[in-house]
Amino acid sequence: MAANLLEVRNLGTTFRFGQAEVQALHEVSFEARTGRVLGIVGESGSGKSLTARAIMRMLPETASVSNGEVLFESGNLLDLPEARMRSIRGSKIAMVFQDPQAALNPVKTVGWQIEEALVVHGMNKSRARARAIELLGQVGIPEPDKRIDDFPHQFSGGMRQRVVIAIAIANSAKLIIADEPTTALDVTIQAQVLRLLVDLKSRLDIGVILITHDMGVVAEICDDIVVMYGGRVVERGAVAGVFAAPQHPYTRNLLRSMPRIEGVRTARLPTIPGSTPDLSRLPSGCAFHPRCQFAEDICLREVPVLLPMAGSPEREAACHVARQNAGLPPDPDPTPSSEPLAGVRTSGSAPAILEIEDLSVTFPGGGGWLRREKPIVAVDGVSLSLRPGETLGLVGESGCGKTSLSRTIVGLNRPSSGYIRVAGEDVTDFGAEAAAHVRRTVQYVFQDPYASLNPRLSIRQILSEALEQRGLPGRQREAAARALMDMVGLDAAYLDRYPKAFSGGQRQRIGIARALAVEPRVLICDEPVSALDVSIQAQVINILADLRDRLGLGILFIAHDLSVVRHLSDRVAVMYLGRIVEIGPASDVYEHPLHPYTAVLLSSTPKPVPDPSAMQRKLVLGGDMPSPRNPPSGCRFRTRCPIGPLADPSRRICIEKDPLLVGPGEHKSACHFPDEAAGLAVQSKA
Amino acid sequence: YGQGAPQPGGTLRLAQGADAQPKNILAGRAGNNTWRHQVFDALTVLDSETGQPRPVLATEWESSEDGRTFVVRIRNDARFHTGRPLTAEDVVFTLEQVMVPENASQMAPLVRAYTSIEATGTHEVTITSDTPVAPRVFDVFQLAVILDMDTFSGLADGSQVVGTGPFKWVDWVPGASLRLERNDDYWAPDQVLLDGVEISIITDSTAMANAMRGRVDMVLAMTPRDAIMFRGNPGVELIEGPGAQIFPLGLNVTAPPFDKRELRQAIGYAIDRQRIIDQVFNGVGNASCLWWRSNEPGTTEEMVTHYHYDPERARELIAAAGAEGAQVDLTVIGLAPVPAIYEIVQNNLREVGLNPMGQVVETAAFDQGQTAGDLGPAFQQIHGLQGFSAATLVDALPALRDTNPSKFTPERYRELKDALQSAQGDAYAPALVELGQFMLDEAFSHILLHTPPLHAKVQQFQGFTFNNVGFLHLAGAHLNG
Amino acid sequence: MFGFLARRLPSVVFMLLATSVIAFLLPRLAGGDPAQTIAGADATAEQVAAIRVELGLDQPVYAQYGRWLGDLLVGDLGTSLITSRPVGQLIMARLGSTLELAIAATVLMVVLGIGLGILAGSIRKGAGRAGLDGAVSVLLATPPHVTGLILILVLGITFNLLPISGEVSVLRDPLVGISLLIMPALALALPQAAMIARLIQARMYQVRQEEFVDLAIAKGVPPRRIVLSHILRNSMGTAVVATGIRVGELLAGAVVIEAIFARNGLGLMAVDAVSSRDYQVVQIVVLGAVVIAVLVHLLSEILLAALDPRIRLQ
Amino acid sequence: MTATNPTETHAGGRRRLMGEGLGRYIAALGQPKGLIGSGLLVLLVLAAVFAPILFPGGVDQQSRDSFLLPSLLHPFGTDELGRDIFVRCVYALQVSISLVIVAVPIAAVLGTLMGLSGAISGLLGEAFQRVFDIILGFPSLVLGICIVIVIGPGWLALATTIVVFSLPQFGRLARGALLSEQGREYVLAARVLGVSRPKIMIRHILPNALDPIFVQVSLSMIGGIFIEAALSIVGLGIQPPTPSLGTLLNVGIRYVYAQPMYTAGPIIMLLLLALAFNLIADALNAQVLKTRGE
Ligand SMILES: Nc1ncnc2c1ncn2[C@@H]1O[C@H](COP(=O)(O)OP(=O)(O)OP(=O)(O)O)[C@@H](O)[C@H]1O
Ligand SMILES: Nc1ncnc2c1ncn2[C@@H]1O[C@H](COP(=O)(O)OP(=O)(O)OP(=O)(O)O)[C@@H](O)[C@H]1O
Ligand SMILES: [Mg+2]
Ligand SMILES: [Mg+2]
Repeated sequence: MAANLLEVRNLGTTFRFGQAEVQALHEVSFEARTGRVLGIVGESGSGKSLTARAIMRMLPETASVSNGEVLFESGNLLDLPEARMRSIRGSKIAMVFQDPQAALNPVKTVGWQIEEALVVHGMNKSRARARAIELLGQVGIPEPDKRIDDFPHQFSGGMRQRVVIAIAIANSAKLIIADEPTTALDVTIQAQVLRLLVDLKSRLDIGVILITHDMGVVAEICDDIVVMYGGRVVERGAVAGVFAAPQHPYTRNLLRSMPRIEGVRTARLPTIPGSTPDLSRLPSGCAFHPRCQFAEDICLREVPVLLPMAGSPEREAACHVARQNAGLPPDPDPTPSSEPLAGVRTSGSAPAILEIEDLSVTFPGGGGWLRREKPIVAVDGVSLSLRPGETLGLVGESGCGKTSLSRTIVGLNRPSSGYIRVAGEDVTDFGAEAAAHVRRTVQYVFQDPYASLNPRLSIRQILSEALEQRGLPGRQREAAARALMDMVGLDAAYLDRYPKAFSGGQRQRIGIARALAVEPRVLICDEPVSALDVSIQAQVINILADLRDRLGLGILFIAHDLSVVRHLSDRVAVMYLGRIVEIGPASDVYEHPLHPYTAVLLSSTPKPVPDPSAMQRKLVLGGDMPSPRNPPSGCRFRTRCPIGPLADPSRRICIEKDPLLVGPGEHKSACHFPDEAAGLAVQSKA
Repeated sequence: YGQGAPQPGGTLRLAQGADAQPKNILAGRAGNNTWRHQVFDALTVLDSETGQPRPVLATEWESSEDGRTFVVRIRNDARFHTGRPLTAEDVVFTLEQVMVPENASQMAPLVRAYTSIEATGTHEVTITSDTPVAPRVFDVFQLAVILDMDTFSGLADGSQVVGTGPFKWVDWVPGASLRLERNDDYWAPDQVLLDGVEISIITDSTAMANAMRGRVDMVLAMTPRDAIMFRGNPGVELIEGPGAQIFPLGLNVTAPPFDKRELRQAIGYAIDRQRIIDQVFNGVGNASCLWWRSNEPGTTEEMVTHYHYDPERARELIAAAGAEGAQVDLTVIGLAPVPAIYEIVQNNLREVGLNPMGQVVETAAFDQGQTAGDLGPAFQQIHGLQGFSAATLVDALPALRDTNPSKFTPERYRELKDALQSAQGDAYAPALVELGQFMLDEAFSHILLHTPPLHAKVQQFQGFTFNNVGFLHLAGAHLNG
Repeated sequence: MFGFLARRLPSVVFMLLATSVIAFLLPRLAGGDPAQTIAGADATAEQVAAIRVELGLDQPVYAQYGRWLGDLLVGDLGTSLITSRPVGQLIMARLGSTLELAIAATVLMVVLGIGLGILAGSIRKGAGRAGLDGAVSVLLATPPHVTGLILILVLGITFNLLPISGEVSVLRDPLVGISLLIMPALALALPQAAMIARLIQARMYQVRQEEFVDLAIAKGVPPRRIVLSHILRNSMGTAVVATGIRVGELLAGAVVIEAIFARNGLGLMAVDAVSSRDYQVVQIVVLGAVVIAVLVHLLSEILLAALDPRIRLQ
Repeated sequence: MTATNPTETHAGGRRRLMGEGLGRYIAALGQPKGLIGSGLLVLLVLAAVFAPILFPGGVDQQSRDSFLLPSLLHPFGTDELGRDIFVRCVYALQVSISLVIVAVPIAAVLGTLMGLSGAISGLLGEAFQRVFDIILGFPSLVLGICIVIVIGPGWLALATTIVVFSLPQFGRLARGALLSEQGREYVLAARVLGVSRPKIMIRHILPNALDPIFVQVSLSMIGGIFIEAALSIVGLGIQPPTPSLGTLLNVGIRYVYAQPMYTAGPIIMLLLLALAFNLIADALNAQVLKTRGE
């Protein structure tokens, strides 16, 4: 086992709000080792970033370290004078931030920014430039000598993150702390960046601390894991061990509540009740006790200490129950994987409730009077249909047109061509009558639970506005509102509260209740869970599934997370650059993808199953999605396709001919070489 | 100091508040007083001490027995700045221009009354009239400086300002400055001692006074308030010049409430003139209720102080007119210091039980109303021209002329004016007294006070004169007193 | 850069045209017939009519506008009906005074504004910060004329340090000229400088929150360099645009400041011209003020484009 | 609150919708800053309104005592006509306050409507934006001069100037709020539900647009007060002898040597007014930040 590169001991930090002090981190301890990736996981607000910043001594002004030490190269970083610390930052310990859009100075060239990292640590200008070019090449930027004088906005998100990584490795740092480096990126780009990190780690022999909330990412690239909850480390150990037998109920629940892209689909996702606590109002004792199915008296009173587990000294957990029982008791709930999904619920013959034919959505290009930009074709000739009680999943990378398509259906955008039929009625023109028809039939659940409820209105007002649209007389609305609350599993006593009193998951349920108020037959859910923490995500997914089954709703479920889509959908459509490239029954699409893009998406999606070789087998796409302003000719995917003209220049057909969406039976794909695409998927799984 | 012979040289720096108006050179305008007699020559000017005409371009003049024919002979060695010699034709031209309404000369009524103006020789002009020409003709001569007929059109925009005077008009930045240069060809070369004159136009009175601190040699027509700062300053001399301003309060006699004479008279008694002098003019000024200088022949102390502050009397008269609480709509010219005077007037009128409602009107609009003789029931004006003879003033002052805004036009008024204007010698004084008594009694235009202009100058600046209307003469002036 | 201009130009041209229409209409809206003004009170109807024809006032309004605009474009600013002098000449005569004031004030505004802004944006703690914030807030709320009067009361009257009114060209007598220029220029500059300072300060705080500043810290960049290369560099755009926007207000402030400090500049000329109904002059001054404001604004945007690669390359 | 009687609580909810909005502003004025600001403002307004009762001598009580130094009897001393400068300053408040109290709300309502008009017709909204651009192109005093030329100097011209000058400030704010609110998901949700445009406007957009507008009202009042002063100082505003803070300054500055209080007095009043409105704006702003940053 490699030596400890960095040791965090009993780290505690506090925030000062005026007079009040809030302890945000408590007794955080862990160590990072050379040549290994340490994953720090935990839900939003659990203190991951704060820990990273405390190590770097870059805490916000209102925060300070209250106790503990950070040992690095046989010294305590927290004791160093600022000037010494500055010489360590960027040269011995480097950091990579979450948002590649914001992490680069927009008015300086990327070269300048890499050089700066070198110059401030004593390198001269001309050598710095040569090194910067070398670094750009090292992180996989093509033609680094040309791109070095470009500005950040001329780079795509993934490339920017590569530049940030180049800065991090510029001075051969021994430790890189990456704070959610891929959260803002699409799965395809995420795979690129993660692979780069792993490559660099082994090539440069450095230690990496990777902060993430995605257990899949941890499983794929981390060697060790630290699980944080409420500002504390609740469990840590080697990834394989923790995943196989978590010793803290939180870890276990977290793992179970993740929808899986592979394996058996279950009817309901196991959930963690309640919501993540606010650090300023932590529950007494074990912070997790209100959500824990094993909670005992002691959990309410005493804070559990992180201690090695009997039998596996490399493992530590902070749980009274696990300690007392020498391991976590078996789950009282029935094992979810034992109950397979009840098959497809729809009779294939029921008439479609929603039909879209050859729909295109165009946004004007903008620009001044003298210079007009080309229009953006966000959706280009899409045809879909949805039957009652059926869930159609729609997946695709950011910007591919999912939202544009779904908003057009409810009349928030105007189609530029094509047809929309709702319950057999053509509503494309969205005249007064058609609009009323759509609104009675189709409702929408928005992505951002914080933005989709007016903070000025109480829940009662929000629901009764919707009920009023249904035409319900005032006196009946109260009862209806209570029924709706009940339907989404919320206490009717909350009706008089304002949105700010609710957590994200609860808000999302209110959003669903509002949509259901008009008793629609179709629900369009635009990434309804992507803003939520994993434990909450499961609650919302379950409610959607319940409602669908109870009310016979047709659901158009949009997401970029393939696992979530798979869990809920009967059929899946994959979208790329405004087009549907593959569509079919969920199991067919996931198991036998007929389009290389689908295969890549599937392969890129991290799976919460530790597998040291997974990273090597992944299909990783080169490049980024082209702009919808100037889509490529022929097949739109050809500029990134692993089997297209990039791999085999003789495939002119991909450049010249636009593939049609065709296929055997219901499963169709738009690829000139569907068989090869299928082979691709098999290859990546093997 | 100043005992040796004055040395030539140096540029005189003046500051004045109003801009030059070459277009209105024939009219009495404050902005022209400083330079009119430097660029132009008059035929004669009235001496400020004696009030008697002094020859300038005129060499001699004579009146016929009945005074109706007047012959003036002019110099033959005067040249315009263009080099052209002055002739009688130029004099005739100038007098004709006086009559042109656009030129706005206050002397226009006098000149229009002449039956003929003719050049009776290359250097002789003969004027005939139905009434005696002299002595009022000297008022005309003083204001009607002799213009160059060739370049007359250039006066309109100041592009060409040509006279026969001791200084040439060189450069004018409207609203900012005016520069004059010595005229080496002046007919009296020894009179031109200064190299040039620079006039700064400083509209802000305090700034003007400040300029006295080393930036200018003389400030003309400063406000008494600003003059205070020079009291007791040995380097600066304060002069009360001739050419006072008068402030008429006019009343429209044709419409209620001022169709009642008692009420009009009451106004005269209601106003505290001394307080106006003290508070608005810092004590500079005199409380005469006459429209002309108090040293005009025949003027008595009773006439000067006819209306004095007597609120009791005013109230009685108001009661007699049955006008208690009457509203007095006053139109006030928006030209300092008239609005300030109005504030005291308003206060005084309120004290005697009237209800004054004043409206301050911009100068341009007020002038229009004044020209049209339409300023409403009551109005506060500001007039200059003090120093001209009463006979001239009664037709020259807008407040008094036949088309006055008081609409005061009884036969007897014209008759008394005519009698004054044709009175010769000793007949003048009684005629003036009779007219004055009549005007005071009718109370259609109350003069509130006379204020002399206050000038400040540095000690070294000597040798200049003012004529009796208050225009500056720099012939003979020098900077080394 | 061309693209940027092409995008901005139409709105600038629109703005200028709209202003010219307003300026053109001003004398007409004010009532009063210019022909009557020229002809004088005693003129006959025929005289007035003849002048109308001469001035082109008998033509339809749009034709008059076209002619007026055409004349403007070739540099003929018209003739003052009151002084009978070409407006161009009148303006040239006063330009120097206002130019001195405007230049002094702009320099002060930029120096003080950016200086204060950087200071306020850099000092983040303690009494200095509170003091600066307070000072900026007070200056911000106090317009030039009030600032000017307070300066007069304090520097002129109480301490008798500076002359309170009048003017002398700096070129003629630098010492007196500058002593007379200090207070009016300060009065004009201070409120606008405070505005700029506040914007820069806010922008600097905002930039400080950006992740790239964190990245720079994580790179080990020393604080001074962070402020200069990262925070300031990204705040300059705001400074430039703020300055561009404020110049117009600054110039307009000259109207009152010139009156208060008795400077014979364009502002005072405009006020006098309004009083004497010399609308031909007002018209041009109004148009000029707006044209300058719009052009300076455009200039600042061009500068901004030069500073910000994202705009530059679009 | 326990919901026992459905209809009653529902009505209660609706009342709160209004009450909550106003209550927030009133609460803001209860904060220390707001309290001082509104207290000061009330004091000044009361003084102006009751000036005839407080100073029965009236605004024009003259005496022979010119330029008395400040004393207990005459806090700001006397002017050239022996009038009490303090009394005149208090009377002058009437003009300033009446101007902004009439003009700013008009501008606020008009401007807000113009700004929100984009919700009804995109073209109309654009057109008003262009109008605002033009107005904003005019520096405030230049605008004032133009309006004085057309209307003639006086209260009306000043009020018009303040309205025109403030219009774009409100219009821009309202439009900004409209544009940002229009894209908000809760507005989209209401649209998807079929809630009518006017209802969306009133229920969702307006309440959120109102916060910055209330703050701006205070700030525009300061602007208006200073515009009066500026135009009156150069003689294009209120015409003497009506005392306004500007006209007092117009005369006062001429006597600055003889009576500095003649200039300082009106300035003190101006600054007090500005301070009051500034504190109120600050307090409202804090309130806005508080509800925004939930
Ligand atoms: N500047 C700040 N001021 C006050 N509280 C803060 C600040 N930054 C973070 N916090 C609080 O500290 C806690 C931990 O924050 P931290 O950013 O470390 O969470 P995290 O685990 O990184 O979450 P996420 O996944 O959302 O990034 C949170 O409850 C947050 O509210
Ligand atoms: N109102 C709009 N005006 C102009 N372009 C738009 C507009 N809305 C979306 N677009 C563009 O249309 C394309 C598709 O956007 P859309 O929001 O539909 O993507 P998406 O698949 O929902 O992405 P995400 O996963 O990020 O939500 C993008 O390039 C986007 O920039
Ligand atoms: Mg974080
Ligand atoms: Mg989307």
